[in-house]
Amino acid sequence: MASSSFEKKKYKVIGTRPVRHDGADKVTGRAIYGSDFRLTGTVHGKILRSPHAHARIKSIDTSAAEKHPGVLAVVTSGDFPNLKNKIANLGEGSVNLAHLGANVLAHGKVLYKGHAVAAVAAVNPHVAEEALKLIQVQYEPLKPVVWVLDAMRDDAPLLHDDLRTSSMGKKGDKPSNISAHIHFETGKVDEAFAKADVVIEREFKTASVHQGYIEPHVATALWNEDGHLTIWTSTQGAFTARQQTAELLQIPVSQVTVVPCEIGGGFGGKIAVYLEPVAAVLSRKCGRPVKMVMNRDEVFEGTGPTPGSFVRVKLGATRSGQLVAGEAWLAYDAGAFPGGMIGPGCMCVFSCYEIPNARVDGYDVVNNKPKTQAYRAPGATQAAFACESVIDELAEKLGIDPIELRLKNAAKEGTRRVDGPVYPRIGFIETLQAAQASEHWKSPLVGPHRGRGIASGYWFNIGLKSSASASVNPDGTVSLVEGSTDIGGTRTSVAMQLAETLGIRAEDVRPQVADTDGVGYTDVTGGSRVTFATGLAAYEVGLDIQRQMAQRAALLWECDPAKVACTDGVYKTNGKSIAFAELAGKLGETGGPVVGRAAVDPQGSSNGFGTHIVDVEVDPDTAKVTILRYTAIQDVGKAIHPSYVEGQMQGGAVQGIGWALNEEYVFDEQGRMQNPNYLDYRMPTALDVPMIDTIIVEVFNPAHPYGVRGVGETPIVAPPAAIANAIYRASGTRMRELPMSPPRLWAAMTEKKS
Amino acid sequence: MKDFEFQTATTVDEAVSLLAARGQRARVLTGGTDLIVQLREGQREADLVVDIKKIPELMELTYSAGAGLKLGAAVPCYRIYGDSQIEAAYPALADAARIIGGWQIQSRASIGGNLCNSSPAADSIPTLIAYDVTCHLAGPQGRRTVRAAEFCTGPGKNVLDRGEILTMLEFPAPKKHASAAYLRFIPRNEMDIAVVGAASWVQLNAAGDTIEKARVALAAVAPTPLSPTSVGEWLAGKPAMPQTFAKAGELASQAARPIGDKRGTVEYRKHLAGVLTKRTLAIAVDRARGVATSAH
Amino acid sequence: MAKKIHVATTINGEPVEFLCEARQSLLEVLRDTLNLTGAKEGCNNGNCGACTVLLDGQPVDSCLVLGVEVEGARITTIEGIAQDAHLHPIQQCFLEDAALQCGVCTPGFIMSTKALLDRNANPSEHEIRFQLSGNLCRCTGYDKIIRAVQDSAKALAAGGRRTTEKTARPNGSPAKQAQTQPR
Amino acid sequence: MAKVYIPAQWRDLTGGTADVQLDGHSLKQIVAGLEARFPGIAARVCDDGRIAAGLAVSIDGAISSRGLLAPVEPHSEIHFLPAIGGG
Repeated sequence: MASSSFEKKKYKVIGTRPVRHDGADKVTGRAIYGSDFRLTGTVHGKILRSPHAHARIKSIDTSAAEKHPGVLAVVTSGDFPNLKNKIANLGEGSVNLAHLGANVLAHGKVLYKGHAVAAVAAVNPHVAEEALKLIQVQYEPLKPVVWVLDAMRDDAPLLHDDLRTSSMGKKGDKPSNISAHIHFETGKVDEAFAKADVVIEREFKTASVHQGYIEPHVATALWNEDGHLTIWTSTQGAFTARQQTAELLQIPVSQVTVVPCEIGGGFGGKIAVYLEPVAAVLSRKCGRPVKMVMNRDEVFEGTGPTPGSFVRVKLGATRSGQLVAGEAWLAYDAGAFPGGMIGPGCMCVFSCYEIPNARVDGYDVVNNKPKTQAYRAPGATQAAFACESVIDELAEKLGIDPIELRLKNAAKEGTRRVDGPVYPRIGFIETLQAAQASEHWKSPLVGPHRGRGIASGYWFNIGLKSSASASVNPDGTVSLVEGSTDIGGTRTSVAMQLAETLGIRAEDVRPQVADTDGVGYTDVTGGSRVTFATGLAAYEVGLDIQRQMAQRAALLWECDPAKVACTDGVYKTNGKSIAFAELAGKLGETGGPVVGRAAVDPQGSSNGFGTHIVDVEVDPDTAKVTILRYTAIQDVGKAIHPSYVEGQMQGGAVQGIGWALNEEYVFDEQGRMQNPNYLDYRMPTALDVPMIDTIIVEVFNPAHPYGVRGVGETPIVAPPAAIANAIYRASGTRMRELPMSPPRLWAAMTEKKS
Repeated sequence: MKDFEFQTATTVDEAVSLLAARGQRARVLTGGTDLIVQLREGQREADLVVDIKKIPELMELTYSAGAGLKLGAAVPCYRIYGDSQIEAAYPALADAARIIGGWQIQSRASIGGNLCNSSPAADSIPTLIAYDVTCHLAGPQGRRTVRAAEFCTGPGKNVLDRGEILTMLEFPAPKKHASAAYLRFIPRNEMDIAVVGAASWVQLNAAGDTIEKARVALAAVAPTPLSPTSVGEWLAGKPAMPQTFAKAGELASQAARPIGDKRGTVEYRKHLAGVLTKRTLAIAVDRARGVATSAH
Repeated sequence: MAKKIHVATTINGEPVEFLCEARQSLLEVLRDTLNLTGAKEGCNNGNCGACTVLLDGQPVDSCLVLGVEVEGARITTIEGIAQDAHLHPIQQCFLEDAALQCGVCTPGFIMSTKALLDRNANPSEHEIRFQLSGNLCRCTGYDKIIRAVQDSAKALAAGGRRTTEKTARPNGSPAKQAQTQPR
Repeated sequence: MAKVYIPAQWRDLTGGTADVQLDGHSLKQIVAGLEARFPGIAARVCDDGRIAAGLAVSIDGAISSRGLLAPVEPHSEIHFLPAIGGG
């Protein structure tokens, strides 16, 4: 698809920094986010949540709530179809519908504190909350299990009686909390370790962390009198929201329209449905539009954190620093239902390196936490924290510069991954070289209690399905309709690719995100895929329009369309030429509207590598870590809109800083989260971070016409390891547990002293 | 949240009679930054909320070098650090006022409200104790005063009787060669609850080399803000130098009797009480010597 | 059902009257009663700043103000910032500096920025970070927001016009872009 | 012939064989070939006539979304992997 001429081409639009098309609406407060949307007659829904982390529901009595003045409907799981263990393919991953349904409203058992049990619709949210207090639920509390290794024990309380361990499709013979075991093995691992000059084996733990998007989950549903269901929601993927809702309600997808409103952040956490099906059933019951908005504590307790983990990594190397053997053992929280992030965790743990002999074992473990969800490079950060810490220790032990050690073993084109496949052209080495050449790395770090750390990270970056169409307006502009909800400026990065293809200005494309009836199927905004895959669709839309426009020019000139060439938006033949805009004005007389369309499904991943450098200072008295300087380096293939590429790198880095230093779910002995608010779940504020420098590396991706690789997820992978490595150099203490919060670091520093 | 009746009082007597009539079912609203959250989250319930911000006496902020500072109970924090005279005279008060929540919180929250909420971790209370502030109360039985150190009686509990409100905080006039500082430890740099807080007030001799008198007060190391008199007594007569501050820190650490919770372990909190006592003493001494020192 | 109270106030320079229950926050009133949905609810307990509005010129979390409290007050919301069909220089700088991704925290940040620059025309980076620490952003890592505030200060100093020079990178180095030729 | 890598956890069915060469123009044909050689293996790959949930198939380094209809070239390299999602 890609020709080498694109690689060297000078672009007119790509690489520039136009103002985003939705910008004015977003700085004036006019943009309509999920909670800003309101239909006449809207009533408000609220959810009753479990106070227990693990309990059997003996009975639910909603009669008093139903009689409360102002209440219009009450629902429990009994109002939903009884879903069997049916697997629904949601494009990016699949889901067991019985589990999804039981997560939306508990069936028989509650599996985490905050698990939804019943819902009420009332004239306003306050009345709905009053009614929740009137619902009588009798629970039989059961022993909860929270820590992943505890949940794996033979004597652990079982969350699901029917869950058996699947080993790549082979089922275990007894019920277990371990829902899956993954195993990769390549080469002769034990022999290689025996021959290695240096072997380092370490254990790592990470706490549950939340995606932390500022906009809580929200949905408004209207089950119309004609039986059609429309849902206005804040989602990363309107089509997957539609499919999940339809499957849970056992109605055809065509009976559901999902309208994606502007979305206030997602990071992987707004793919699964929570409120949509509940609002729908409430609406069906009361005949009114029902709007549901979560409170912040509901977001923390009822929606997906990303897995807490236990990881053991063992690496063997020669004296000269050649990695010869690797072994990793990973156990990740799945949360209340199976299907966590262990797969990518296992595939990413050694993804930066060429290790000829390696073994990876991974376990997906259910425990009494909210069902885990994707969070920016899901599963990779936990794994990289472990591997990149051991690499750093190895470099120190061997007396080799940490970048040199990485360069010596770096994955490159042709490297066979531990899970089997071989890398195509990738840019990991280039990020290491850029790090080495950076002003940050070259400048000395002075002062006591300070240290510099470095780490690398990898994420796949996926393709998947995207659709787009565009129509040419008579004034020479183009209206683009796409299906990717815009979380961080992708309307513009997609529109720019159409503009570049057509040879018009970015401002002359009007991009619009359509609902599920307005555009072809498009997978979620996730997996760092929108600028890559929806961008590819926009490119193909551009080619389609260009072909049609050439035909129109040929009609005007009465020549063969094949003789019409187009460069930079000017159509030419035999000395005659016409610009795109002028030609657009003649569509009416040359056959009517021109509409381009494309649907794409690029296969494979585009492989994003990043390397981060961080300087820290550790207060020797309080063990508080200050980030002094930070540089994020990443191969993005091609930066379509560099400002938003930098923004992704900066935002991901700061999320990683939060994960590294302070963010965590704190559970009490009953498995209840102690800190479900922004005060005690400590995401970084502006005062907690410095400016984040970025170095964009561009190694052309041959699988995309403009070389795009995607950018969003990779930047969160390296920070915890980079910061742990910096803390070690600043304080002499190696931290192997996240977050490296002051009490935890202080305890480790104190233990080391004594 | 449950609905409630709302009244705006314009005189102290009106507020007192409204509150006295309803007892525990009535709540005072000043900045609302604690109360509204507590009502919304069901930690407290109220049938009546009385806004006392429209009572002129409670919004009074007057300072003179001779008479000291009169801080009305409902004066929002931003007015304190926004007044350079007050900031210069009571730097530890400004230290605390500047870090109670973010700016949006400081636009509303008052030091009086922070005191009446009586959280063991409250940022302003150690400062009030260190400055030996007098709290003026008004109730159905008339007016009375209480020293800041005696105001809190337990987590969320204080000496206020039914119908009684705090009207004003009276700060003694600043003395020559004396100053104070407040520091708290939090994992982030802002928007956080103190893991431990410490305020130190020192009176130096004219030469500025000896501590004549000192008071240290700690937050989040006991059920109420703690004022270990042992530390202050030990400091009297000691040379104003780092070794002294470090030793005082050790004493503060010993006096602290914290619990372990989501914000910190017992050991860590005791340790921090020492670190912050040491650091606030150093800043207070610098300030008493006339060296401008920022606590942030 | 709860009794409603009449409140007269001024919003974005215009007199406004509304009815609300005592328990309703100013944020609820703005959004649900007055349809001013620019202020966002992020946490509803004063920890994120997405609902920041100016109350008599001071930035407040409107989720922690009762609707009944604003009798006689002057309120400015994000909807009242742009003048005469032109974006306010702060809005313009946020746009041009790509200081927003999802945009849900943006109205709050712009309001806090306005309050800051109204008081301090030339704040340091530390002052900006300190004064904006009551506003959480999860997308941007704050870098471009801080630069947008710095650029806003310059623009306001230049009489509201955007200055051509964008805020320099730290250490005076321009934004780096390493080009690597494909093999 | 395409080279098919057998995941370690399926080698109980292949007597330890880690890779095999098979003819086939589609994944469906490859799976049929696998089943003919190693009875029982198709049940690990497929569920209800589709690629099993939680499983992904990589053909020449790219995860395919085309399920059993995915085209296979004469020298393709095929891996069975855990499915991935993204944030």
